[in-house]
Amino acid sequence: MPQDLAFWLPVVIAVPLMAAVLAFLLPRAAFPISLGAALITSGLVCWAALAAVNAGPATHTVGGWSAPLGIDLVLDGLSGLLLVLTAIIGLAITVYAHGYFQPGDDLVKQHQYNFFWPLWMFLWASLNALFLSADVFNLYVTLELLGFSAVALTALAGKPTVLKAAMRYLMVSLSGSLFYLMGVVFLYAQFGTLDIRLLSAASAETPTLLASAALITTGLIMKSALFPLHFWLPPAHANAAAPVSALLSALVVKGSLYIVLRLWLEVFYPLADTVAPQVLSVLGVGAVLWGSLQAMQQPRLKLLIAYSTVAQLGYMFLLMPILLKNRDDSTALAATMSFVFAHAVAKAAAFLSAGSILHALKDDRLTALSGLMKKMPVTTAAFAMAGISLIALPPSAGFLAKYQMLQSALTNGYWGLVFVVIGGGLLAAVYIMRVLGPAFKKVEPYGAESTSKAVHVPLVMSIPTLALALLAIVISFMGVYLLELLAVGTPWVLKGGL
Amino acid sequence: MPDFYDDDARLTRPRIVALALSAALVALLSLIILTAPGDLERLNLVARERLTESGVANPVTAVLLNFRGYDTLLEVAVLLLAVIGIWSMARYARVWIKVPDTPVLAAFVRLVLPLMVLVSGYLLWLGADAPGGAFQGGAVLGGMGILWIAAAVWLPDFQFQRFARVMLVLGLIAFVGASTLLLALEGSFMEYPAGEAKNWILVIESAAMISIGMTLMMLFVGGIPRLNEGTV
Amino acid sequence: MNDSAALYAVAGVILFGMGIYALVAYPHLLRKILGMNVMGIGVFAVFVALAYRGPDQPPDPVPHALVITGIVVAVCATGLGLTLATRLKALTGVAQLTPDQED
Amino acid sequence: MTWENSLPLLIVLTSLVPGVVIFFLKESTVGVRTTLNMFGAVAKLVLIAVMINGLLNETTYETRLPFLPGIDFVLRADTLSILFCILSAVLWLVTTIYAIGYLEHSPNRSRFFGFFSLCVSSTMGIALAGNLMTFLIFYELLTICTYPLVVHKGDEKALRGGRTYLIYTLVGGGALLLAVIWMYAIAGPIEFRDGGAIDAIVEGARGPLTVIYFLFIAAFGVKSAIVPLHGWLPRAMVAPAPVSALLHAVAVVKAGAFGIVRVTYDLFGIDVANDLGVLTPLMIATSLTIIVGSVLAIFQDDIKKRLAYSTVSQVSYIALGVALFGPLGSIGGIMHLVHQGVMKITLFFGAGSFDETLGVTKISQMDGIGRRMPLTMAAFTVGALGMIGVPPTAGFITKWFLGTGAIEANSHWVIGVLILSSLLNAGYFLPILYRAWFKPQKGDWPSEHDFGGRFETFWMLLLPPVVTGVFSILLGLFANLPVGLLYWVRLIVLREYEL
Repeated sequence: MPQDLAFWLPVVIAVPLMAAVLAFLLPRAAFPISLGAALITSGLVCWAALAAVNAGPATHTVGGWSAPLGIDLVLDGLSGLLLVLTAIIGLAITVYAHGYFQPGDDLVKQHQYNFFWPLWMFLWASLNALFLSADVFNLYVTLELLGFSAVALTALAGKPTVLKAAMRYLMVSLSGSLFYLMGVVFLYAQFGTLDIRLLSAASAETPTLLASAALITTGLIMKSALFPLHFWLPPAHANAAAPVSALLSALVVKGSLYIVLRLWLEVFYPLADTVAPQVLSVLGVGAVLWGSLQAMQQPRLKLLIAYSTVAQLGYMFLLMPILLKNRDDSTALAATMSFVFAHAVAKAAAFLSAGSILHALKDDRLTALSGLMKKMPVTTAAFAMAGISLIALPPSAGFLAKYQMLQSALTNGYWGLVFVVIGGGLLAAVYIMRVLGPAFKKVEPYGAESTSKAVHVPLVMSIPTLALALLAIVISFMGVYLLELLAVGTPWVLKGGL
Repeated sequence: MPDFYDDDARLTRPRIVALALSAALVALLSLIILTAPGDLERLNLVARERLTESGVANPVTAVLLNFRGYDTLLEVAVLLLAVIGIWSMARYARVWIKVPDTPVLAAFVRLVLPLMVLVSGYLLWLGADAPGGAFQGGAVLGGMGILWIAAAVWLPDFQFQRFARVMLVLGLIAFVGASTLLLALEGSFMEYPAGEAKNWILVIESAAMISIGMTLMMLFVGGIPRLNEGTV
Repeated sequence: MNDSAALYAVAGVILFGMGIYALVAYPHLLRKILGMNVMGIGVFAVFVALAYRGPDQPPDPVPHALVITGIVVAVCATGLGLTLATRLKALTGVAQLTPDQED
Repeated sequence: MTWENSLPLLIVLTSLVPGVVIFFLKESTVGVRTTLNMFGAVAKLVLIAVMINGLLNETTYETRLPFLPGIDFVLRADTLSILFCILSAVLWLVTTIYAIGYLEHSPNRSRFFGFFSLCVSSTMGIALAGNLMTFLIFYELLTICTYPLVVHKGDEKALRGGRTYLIYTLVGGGALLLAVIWMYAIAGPIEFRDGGAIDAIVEGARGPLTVIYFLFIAAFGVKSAIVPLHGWLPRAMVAPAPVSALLHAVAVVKAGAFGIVRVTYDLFGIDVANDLGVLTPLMIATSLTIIVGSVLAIFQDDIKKRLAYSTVSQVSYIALGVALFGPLGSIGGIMHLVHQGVMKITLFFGAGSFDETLGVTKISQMDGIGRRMPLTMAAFTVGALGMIGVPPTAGFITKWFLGTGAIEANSHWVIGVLILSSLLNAGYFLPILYRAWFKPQKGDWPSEHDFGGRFETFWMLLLPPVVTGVFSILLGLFANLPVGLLYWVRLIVLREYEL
């Protein structure tokens, strides 16, 4: 068996893809198939990441046709980190969903259970394909795969609200993709190639590059729900089934975010001195403030978490000016990617706990959550740990990330961002405490209906939730390893991630 | 959907703003696209230079199935995903038909169907050398299915969906299976052995064509076909 | 850019803009979906225009192949969108994105 | 990892692991829980004893793990950290016994003791933190773990108190975060060092360093309740008595004070701090706090509230000692870190026992309580006299050193502050003692609880205050033992002043 890292890159895509096909073909075996694929993919991805740390980045030439004619798959630190993130969260959600969608005798639930697996495996495959692709048009196709599976998964819950949300999501996703594609067309018009590394080598500040950057960035921040284009996100993320919400918030929005980062680092860097990165940063500030303020007013837990996603997405754009100013210095990128990692883990844990709460109480209004600590201690603890990471209190993944962000902002003299990051943490504390404060309320023996009839949360749900929540804490002591992985060959042109 | 016609087209203030913004965008993009270099060779030359290595004579097919075959693999995945997505949303798709008043349509369809199968096969074969290929052939197949349903010659029922599932996944299985096999054989995903590309492409294309045809038909049905069982 | 190609490219950009307008301005989902189709066609038109190499040369095959891919994706998107719209219409009675009520 | 390298981590883990395990125990498994707690506490004390012995032989105990590039996670034992460790460990042991008695039959005990242990772990981490990052991690962890304890009763009032507590401490935490990051940005990856760590960069960064110092003081000022940042403390009194005891004597308030000591001596260095001119403002702020806290205490009828304001005032002695630039003042301040802990915990134990046994929560209800609960009241009296600074209690030693320190530092007005504060202390403590011992009982006790047995109250409620009361006297009587507290604190101060 070849030990060559590059050899295995397409397998990471093919395994979940084949699992999707088989899960569709054989609905009765869908879960074992998906679980098997999840285990194989996760194992392979983690091995690949370790191998990349030791042996450097890897390139797989699909079809034997190297760029510019063919399409290459490239594994470097940036893509490796996101692949690992997807693997961790993917595995947890695979297990959780088996419990959450457990159909019993209900035909509608059976239908949801059957279709969740192929759609989820498609989504995983498309994420892996997206992170590995080195071709701007191929990225478009992966974006569409990602968008379609995400929309279908959102709609799976079936209620009118969620269908509306899914429709809105579909339209944003599609028009975002078309903006992106138009940008790709402009790139091809100017540089005559679709390969990111060749584009990078040829890139120069021309009107076409500017137009392309504007189109692509607009399209992608629509998909990533950066303020003020976030309007579609809260209803979709809040109304979808909990495992789906977790996927959407933790992973799907990161797909388009990844492309923004990748393309700005590799292709649009001649525009670093224009106002564009500053604009993204300012929008990020807007997202942090607006999202947090909205989260403080939501009546339902899942809506609150969804608005928290809006806020947290803002942080991922805050450092854009610093990140592009000096591409050699990777501290801003490290901070941003640490944040992406931290947010994904914590947000997945938060949504999964919300799912467990909804599952047990049939109600996720905040008013129904008093005394939760007593009723569902494990789930509350998981949510609390996720919340600590979202607030970015140490020791947590969120703290690790925000610390790096602050350091980056401060050493580069962006004092405004320093206050936004610290203030944003305090705002997050306010909305997280809206949940955790009442959770400690004493439960009256014969009191409130909703909390007195909690049902048992099955272990298949509570274990993955708790595992992710614990991870959100433990990652704070794994920072060096994450950064070691990230340092592998990003950006490609400068650090030779060829 | 009669309410479709109820949309009034009056220019309200938000619409004027939207119109102005779209127009501005159009103007800007038009100006900029005109600055793009006209004489740039882009990938044109490279693609044509290496056409002989691709195993087919039609450059578009060479790009689609060989040079950038991976794009096409993902695209076949998109097709399957679309059907799965639609089926997941619409548990019961009552196939909507209005039985035509005259027998002429049905008779015509019966007549034309075998011809369409033939045409799709021809298009597939043609793809190697001239415009044509799996998508074109698949489109004809899909059209055939749609005609079939529209003329009420035959309607898909619940039993049909089992058959449909197999047909739907055929293309992707062939594509991924062949690519993975080639990975094991040649060391690179979807790398055809020298000189044998054409055969591999033909096999993959045939499977893909069937799946594309079935996909288009299922897109038309708009849900899991379940005759006389519940409503949409 | 070559003159006749430029004509198609600008036409494509105009279609793109028209699609955006329709998507934003009209509440009915069918119009929105059609708007997105028009947007897509605009993008494809620009792309195909790029492939034109003048009267003496055969066109660049790469954009052609990519546009085929793009069209297939657009068809799938339309299918998904229409199904969603139909479901919404069946459940709520209107094929529009009315504001949410708590349900 | 060698034994020396893992010891500091083990000290943290001896309470962290039992804490985590306790969360998963059923309410009814009292035996297992108590065993775990006791085992952890004793193991911790043994480990600390080993470390003291090693430190006297110049052994280095340091756990170092990579955290971020350039910044490690460092736990290191030095003379100052050991002082705080031993205080926390001993008082944890006593408080655990007290808490078991206090909370008998009340709900959510697993949760309570779990967080209780985590609190102590955080305090240990704060004590042993070898650099700012590690300090910050444990400092915030302490905030998180104390919240559930503050709101333990779970009623509206407790939740409100908890909310206030969180708002204050999280904002303070934000200030600390800013200070830490700014410091790292200016000074690079520095670690705590005897005598200060930033000598090299002082010139050229005086402005920012001054601002950073005040940020640190503001951040620590929240937890150590320096006026006007003390607002949370009285409101957090809704917590059960053992929690208040721990909060005031060991964990939260003391962590803030310890932070001031640590940052002034081992980060800035006392000479640099003096050079920057930041000590005088600190001296003024702490003096003000001492007076204001005492004045406010006089007006409280609620026993725990009066004790709370007394804490506001007393904890500032520590920072005052630091601010007095001179070895004697420093000795006074650092010693008070221990003295205040032992004396204040005695007072809170007493207050808790009065409440639990007789339902007495107000000073006006205390008439004649000395006859009903003589041992508890005796301990309470020792604590109160200590606070006033009556010899031979521990409090007298503190005030003696602070006073001589003030003379040494030529800040004679501080002596005035000390005298005034002692008078005020007497003003709010002596009436309590008078009522308790000399006034006859007024009618029935609000809600008397019969624990049976031979003692005036449940033995687990009685033993802890008696023990800490005895400690308060012993610390005063035997301050000058060969390896006693004074010896140790002198060792610290000699190193800090590089004498």
